[in-house]
Amino acid sequence: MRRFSAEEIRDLVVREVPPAGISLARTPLPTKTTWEDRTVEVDRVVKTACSRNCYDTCGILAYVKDGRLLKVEGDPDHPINRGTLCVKGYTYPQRVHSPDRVQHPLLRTGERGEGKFRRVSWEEAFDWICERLHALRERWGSEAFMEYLYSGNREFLGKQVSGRFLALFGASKLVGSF
Amino acid sequence: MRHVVLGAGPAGLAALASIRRADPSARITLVSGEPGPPYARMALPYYLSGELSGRLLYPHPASWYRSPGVELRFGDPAEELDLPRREVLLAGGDRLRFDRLLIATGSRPQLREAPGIHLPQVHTLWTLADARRLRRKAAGAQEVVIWGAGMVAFLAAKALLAPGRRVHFVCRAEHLLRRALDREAAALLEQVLEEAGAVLHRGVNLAEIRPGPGKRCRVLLTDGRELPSDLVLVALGVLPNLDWLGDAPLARRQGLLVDGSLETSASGVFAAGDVAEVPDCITGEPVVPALWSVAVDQGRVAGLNMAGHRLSCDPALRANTIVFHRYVVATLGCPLLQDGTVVHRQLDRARRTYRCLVLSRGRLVGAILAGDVTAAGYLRTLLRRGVRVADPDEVWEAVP
Amino acid sequence: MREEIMMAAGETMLLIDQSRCVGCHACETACKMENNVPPGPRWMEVVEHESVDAAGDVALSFLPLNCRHCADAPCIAVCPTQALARDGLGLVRLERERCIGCGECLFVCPFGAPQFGEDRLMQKCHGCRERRARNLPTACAQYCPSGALRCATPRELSHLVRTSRAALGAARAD
Amino acid sequence: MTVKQLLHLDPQRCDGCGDCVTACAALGHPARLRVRSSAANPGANGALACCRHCERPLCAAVCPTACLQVGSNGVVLPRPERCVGCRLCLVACPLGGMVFDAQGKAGKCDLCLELGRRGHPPACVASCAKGALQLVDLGNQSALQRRALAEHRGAHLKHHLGGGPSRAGGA
Amino acid sequence: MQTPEVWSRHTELVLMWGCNASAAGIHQEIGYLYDAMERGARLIVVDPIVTAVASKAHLHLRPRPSTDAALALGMINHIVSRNLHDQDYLERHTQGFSQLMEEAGQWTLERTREVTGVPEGLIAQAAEEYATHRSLLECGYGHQRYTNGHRTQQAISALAAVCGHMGQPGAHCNFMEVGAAYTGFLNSARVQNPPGADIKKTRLISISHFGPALRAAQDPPIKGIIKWRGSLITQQPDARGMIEAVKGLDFLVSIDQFLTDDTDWSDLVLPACTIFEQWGVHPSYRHQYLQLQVPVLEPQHESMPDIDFWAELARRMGYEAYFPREWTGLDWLRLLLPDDFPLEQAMHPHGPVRLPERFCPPVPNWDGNFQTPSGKIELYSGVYAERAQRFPGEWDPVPRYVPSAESPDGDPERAARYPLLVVSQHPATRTHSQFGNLPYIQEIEGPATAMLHPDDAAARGIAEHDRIRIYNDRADSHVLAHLTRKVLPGTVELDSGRWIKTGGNVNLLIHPRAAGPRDVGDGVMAEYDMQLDGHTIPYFNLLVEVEKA
Repeated sequence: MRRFSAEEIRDLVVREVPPAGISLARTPLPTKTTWEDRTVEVDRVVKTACSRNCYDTCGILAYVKDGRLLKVEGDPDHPINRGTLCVKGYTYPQRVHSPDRVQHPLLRTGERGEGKFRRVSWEEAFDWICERLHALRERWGSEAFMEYLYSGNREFLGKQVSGRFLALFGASKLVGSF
Repeated sequence: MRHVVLGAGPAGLAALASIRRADPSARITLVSGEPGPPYARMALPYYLSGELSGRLLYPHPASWYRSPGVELRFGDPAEELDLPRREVLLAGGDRLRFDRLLIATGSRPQLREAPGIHLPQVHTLWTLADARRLRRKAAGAQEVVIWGAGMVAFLAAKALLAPGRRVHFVCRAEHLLRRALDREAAALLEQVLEEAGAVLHRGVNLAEIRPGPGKRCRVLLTDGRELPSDLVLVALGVLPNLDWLGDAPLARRQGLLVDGSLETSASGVFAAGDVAEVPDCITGEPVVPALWSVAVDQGRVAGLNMAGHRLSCDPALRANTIVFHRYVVATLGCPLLQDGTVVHRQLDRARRTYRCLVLSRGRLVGAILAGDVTAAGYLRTLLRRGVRVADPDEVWEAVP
Repeated sequence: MREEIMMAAGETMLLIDQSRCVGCHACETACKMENNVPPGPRWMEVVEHESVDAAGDVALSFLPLNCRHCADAPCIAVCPTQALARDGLGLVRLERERCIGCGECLFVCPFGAPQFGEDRLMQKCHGCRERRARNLPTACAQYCPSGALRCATPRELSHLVRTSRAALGAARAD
Repeated sequence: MTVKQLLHLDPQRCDGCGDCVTACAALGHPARLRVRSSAANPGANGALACCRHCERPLCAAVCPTACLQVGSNGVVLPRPERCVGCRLCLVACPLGGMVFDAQGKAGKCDLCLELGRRGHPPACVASCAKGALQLVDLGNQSALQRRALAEHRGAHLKHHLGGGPSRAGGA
Repeated sequence: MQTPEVWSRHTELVLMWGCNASAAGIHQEIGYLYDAMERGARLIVVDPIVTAVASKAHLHLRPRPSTDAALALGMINHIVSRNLHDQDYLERHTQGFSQLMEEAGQWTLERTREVTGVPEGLIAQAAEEYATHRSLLECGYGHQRYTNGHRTQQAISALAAVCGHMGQPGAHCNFMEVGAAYTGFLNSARVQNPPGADIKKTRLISISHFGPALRAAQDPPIKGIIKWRGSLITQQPDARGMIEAVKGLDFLVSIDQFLTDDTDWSDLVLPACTIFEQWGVHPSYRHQYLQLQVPVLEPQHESMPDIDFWAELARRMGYEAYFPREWTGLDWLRLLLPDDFPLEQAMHPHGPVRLPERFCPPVPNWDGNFQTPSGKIELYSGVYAERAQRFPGEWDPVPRYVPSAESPDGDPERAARYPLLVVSQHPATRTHSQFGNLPYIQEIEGPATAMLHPDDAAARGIAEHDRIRIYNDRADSHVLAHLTRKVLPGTVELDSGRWIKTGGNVNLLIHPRAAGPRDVGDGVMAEYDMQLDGHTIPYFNLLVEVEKA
C-alpha cells in the first residue's frame, strides 16, 4: 500500500471534507411539498435532527401544516444522510400524532404492574414528586435518589440540565457507556 | 352544500345514496311528485300479476331515508325552476333553494288522442296508483286490448296475461318490440305469449274505442275489425317529464343536454335517468335510453359530482331484459344497427334458443340472447370495451 | 440485477436496482407517510428471498414491489368496471369511485400490487403522478437510502448505469 | 377489519374436470359457478364465473327491488322473496355471478356460509382434487404473489457491484 | 474515526466486522460503502448471520458467535507467515509486535478453523486480501456484546496495525468513539456544576449492571428514581429481577411518550415531548457533524419539554437560583456550547456544521501518533498489564481469545442443558424498544419471530411458523419460528427490543452481568473512567433451549 504523505493528506482533506464551523446548508428550504398526490403549501419547514441511538444522527426537514407534522424528509445538505431517512424516521409523523401517546400526567391507582392510572394535573404531579423527594432525603439521604436514563433519546443538552439538578440535590450518579 | 334531488326513481335514489356517502355533511332534499315512499316502478307488473306483494315494492325501509341532513318532500312535485335565484318552486307553494340540483323527474306514458280514449275502460299502467286501480278492474276481465307493442305494452301484457283471459296487442309493426328485437327473437317471444293467451294484431292501428255493450267497450282497428274489450291499456311508450321546466333556459332536444359529468347547460344543475340525453356507447349518437340500469349509473355519477367529485359518466350502454314467466330475452347494445354490420345468428327452434351477435368493422356492437341469457354480463363487458372480435365462435367459447 | 419499470410517457422512469437494495423498508414507510396510507395496505413492499446453493452458501435478495404500471397491464384488461386505465403520463390510474372491489386485478397482477384496506376497495401505488408531473422523483426513490430506487429520465439513468460500469471496469483494470 | 374472502381458480392447476360444478349443484340448487376449460383461458381468474362478493356490487345497485344485499360479513346474498326474476343483475354482473333457478329466482354463490359455520370449506373447494379452487383472502393473496415473485427473481440475482457472495462460510 | 467522505473515496477493500450495515447506521455504512464499491472496492463481511450487507459481500466469514478474537488472531498469524505485514509501520508506530506474535503465532489456520468454524481457505483468502489492499476495517458492535468483547476489539485493532492499515485515507480501523471524542468540546461541566454551588461527589451506579446495583446499594439504598429516555424493564437484562428491584422503591416516575413496560410499574407517568417539540443538540458518536434540534411543533397535548421539567422540578425543590425561570432551551444551549461556537451557523435554517478538527480529524492518526503513553499503537499495553494485576482475568496486555461467559466454549456444562446461543440483532425497524408500537412498523415486522437453523428445528420437530418456546432456567419467551440458514446451526436469532407486554422480549432470558473491560462488582462504584472502564451489557451471552410450544 502506497502511503499518502502528510501534505497529500492535508490537500485531500481540504478537497473532500467541508471546513469546520461553517453552515453546510446550500439548498433553500422549500415552502411546499407533495402529499396524497397533490402539491400542498406548508406553514413552515424546519431543519432539525434525529436523536435516536444511531450514529447517523440524520438531519431532518420537518414539514408543518396546521400545527401538525405533515411529513419528514432527510436534509439534502447533510453530508451523512444526504437527503434520506430510514424506515423508522419516516414514521415520525405517525409517532408524534399517535393517539396512543401519553397525553397528560397519570397517577397510579391500581397495584404496581397493573397499569391503572388516573389523570392528574402537572401541579399535582410536581407536588407529588417534591413531597416524596423531601421525604426521601429526610429518611434516607439524597443518594437514595437518582435518575435512570439510557439511549432512548441521545440528545445531549437535556441530560446536562437534569445533571445540574441531580448534582445540586446530591443524587447517586449513573455512569457507564451510553 | 344544499342539494335538491327531483325524482325518487332509480336515478334519484342512487344520487341520494352517492351524495350521502361522498359528503356526509350534505343537506339533501328529495322531492317526488308521487305520494308515499319511493317504490320500484319496474316491479309494478309483478305486483299487478300478484307475484309480488305490495310491501315488497319498496326497495328501502323508511329508516334508510332517515339520516341527518336528508329531507323528504313526497307528493309535492316541482312546478318551476327559477335558475337566477337558484330555487325550485313546488306545487305546494314552497320554494327550495339549492346549490346543486338534480333533475331526475323520469318519464310519463305517452298518450295519443283517439275517439273514445277517455272512456272509463281505458287505462295506462305507469304509477303505483295505476297499478292499484288496474288490479281491481282486471279482476273479472276476460278480454283486454293493449294499444301498442313496445316495452311498456309488453310489461302491461305480462301483468295481465292470465288463464282465462285474452290479451290483444294492437301492433302497427310487423312484430312485437320492434325497437328492441329482431324478427327471430320477437318470433320466439311472441310464440310464448301466444301460448299464454295473447293475440297479436300485426300491421294495424287503433281507430276508435266505442262504449258498450254493458260494462265492456269495443276497440275498432284500422282494418275494420272490432275487438270487444273489458279493459283497454294505452301503452305507446314514454316521454321525458320536462314540461314543468317551461321555458327555463336549459339546453334540450329530446331530453336535457348534459356534459360528461351529467351537468346540464346550467352550472350546478345535473340531470340523470329518463330526462337526460346522452351519447350512446355504441353509436355515439345522442339518445334518451330510458332504461333502469342506465338511470342507476347516471344517478350514482351525478350524485358524486354534485358532492364535489369529478367523474365522467360512461356513455349509455343499452342493455335490457324482457322476461315473460320463465322465458327471458336480453338485448345488448344496438343489435338492430343496419349499416355495414355483419350479423351472426344461431337459432334453435326446438329448444327455443336464439343468439345473435352484431359486428361492425370487426367490433361487437350488439347482441340478442333469447331462451338462455347466461352470457349477457360477459357480452355487456365486451360491448363496453369495444372489443375486437375476429370470429364470433371465439366469443361463445370465452363465455364461462 | 437492474430492472427498468414505470416508463412514464412524460419524463421520468423508476429504476429498481435489486443489487443495491438491502431490504431496509424505508421506501415502505416513506410511501405511507407521503400518501397518508392507513395501516394495512402496502403500496410498496420489499420482499426478502433466501436461496441456498449446492455448497450450502446462503444468498439473499430483496425485491421492492409496487405497481409497475405495466405497458400491457393485465389489471386494466380484467377490470370489469374500467376503474383502471392508463393516464396521460403513462401510469396505470385507478379511479376509485369506479372500483367495485371484485378483486379481479389482484389475481392477474404478478406483483401483488393491488391492495385492499378497510373499505375493501382496491388501492395501489399511483406512481406519484403529481410529483412526476412536476419532474420530481417518486417518493420511494427520493427517500431510498441505498440508491436502489432511482427516478430520473431514461437518458440520466442510462448515463448513471454506464458511468458506474465504466468506473468498475477502470478499477478492475488497475 | 373483516378479511374479505373470495374464490380463486388457479388456471394452471385447473383441468376443467367440472367436479366443482357438480359439487355445487349437489347442494340442491343450480350450480352457482362455471369454469371454462383452462386451455381456452389464459387469464387468471377469468376462467371462473362466480360471484366475487364485490364491495360495491353492480348486481345490488341495479336490482329494482333491493333483493341483493351485502351482509356484514361482506357476502352478497339475495332475499328470494323480493326477486321478480327481471335478470337486470345478470346483465349487470360482468363476472357471471348470477344464476337463476327453474322458478326464475336469483341465486348466487354464498361461499357456503352454512358449511363455513360448521368449519368446512365451500363444497366446490372441497371437491377440487387439483387444489385449483381455493378460498383466499385478498391481503394474503397479495403477499403470496409477492413472495412467489421474489423467489422467482431471487435465483437470478447478480450483483453489479461485484458479483454477489462468491464464497461464504462458517461453522 | 475516519470520516466516510474520505474513506469511501480511497479505500480498496472494506472489512466490515460485526456490523449489520443494512439495519443500523444505514446512511453512513450503506451509502458510502456503495460509493466505494462503485469505485471497485471489495467487501468482506465478518458476521455469523447472513445479513443483507453480508449478502452483498465478495467474501463472507461466519465465525461462531464470540470467537471473533480467534479469527482476528488467525488472520494476523497468516498475514505474518506470508510476510504480508507492514514491517516498516510496525517498527515506527507500534510496540509489542513480538509479544503479540507470541500469542497470535499459536493461531494456525487449522486451530482458527476449529474454534471459529470458518474454513481455512476462507480465512487465508480474507487475510491476504485485507493485507494487500488499501483496507478499511469498519467495526460494529456485534462482536463486542460478549464478556470477551473488549479482547475481541483489541485483536481486531491489532490486525489493522499489523498491516499498517491505520491513519491513511481509505485505510483505518473505525470503531465506535466513546462519548468524549465528539462531546469533549461541549461545556458539560459548566451546565452540570454551576459556579458557586455546593456540589458533593456522590457514589456511582453502573448502568450496565443496574439491576444488581439497585438490589446491592446500601447506606442508603436506592428508594426513588425518575426514569426518562430509556426503558428500564424492556432493555435491561433479567427483566424479572429488574421488576423485583423496582418493587423495593418508594417511588418510580416515568417520563414516556407511550404506555410502555416501564409505565406499568411506575407510580407516576409524565407525558414526554418528542424531538419535534423541544430544543436539543446532537453530536453523533460516529460522524463529525453537529446539529441543533429546534422546536418544530408546540408540545403536543400536555407533554412538557425535558429541560422544562427538570428546571421546574429544581425550582420547586429550592434551586431557583440555578434555574432562571425565563430561560428557554436556547439559553441552556448557549451555556452548553463553547462561547465561540457558531450557533447561528448550526441552527435552522442553517446547519449542520463540521466539528473542529482538533476534536475529530477527518483522517485521524495520519501522523502515526496515538493517545497512548508511548504515543504508539501498543500491541503490548503496559496500562493493560497494570490493570490485569488489579482485575485478574479481565485484562491482558496482548489480545487473546478467551471464551466468553455463557457460550458453548465458555460454559460447556450449561451448554449441555441449553445448547443454543442467542444472537440478538437490532432490526432496521426499531431502535431498541422504540417504534415497535407504531402501526406502520408493526405491519412490516409482523409477529415476534425467532430465526432457527433448519437442522436445529428438525431435531426439535419444529416447522416454519410454529409457535415455539425459547427458555432457560431464568424465563421463557413465546414467539414464532422462522427456519432459515441465515443463522448458523446452534444459534438462534431473536431481535432485541420487543416489549414484554406484547411478547417476544429477549432480555427476560439474560443473566445480568457486565461485560469487561473491568469487573464492576455489584455495580455500585466509587470511581469510573470512561476510557478505561467503559463497560457494556453482554447481551449475546445467552444460552437457551427451544421447544415447540
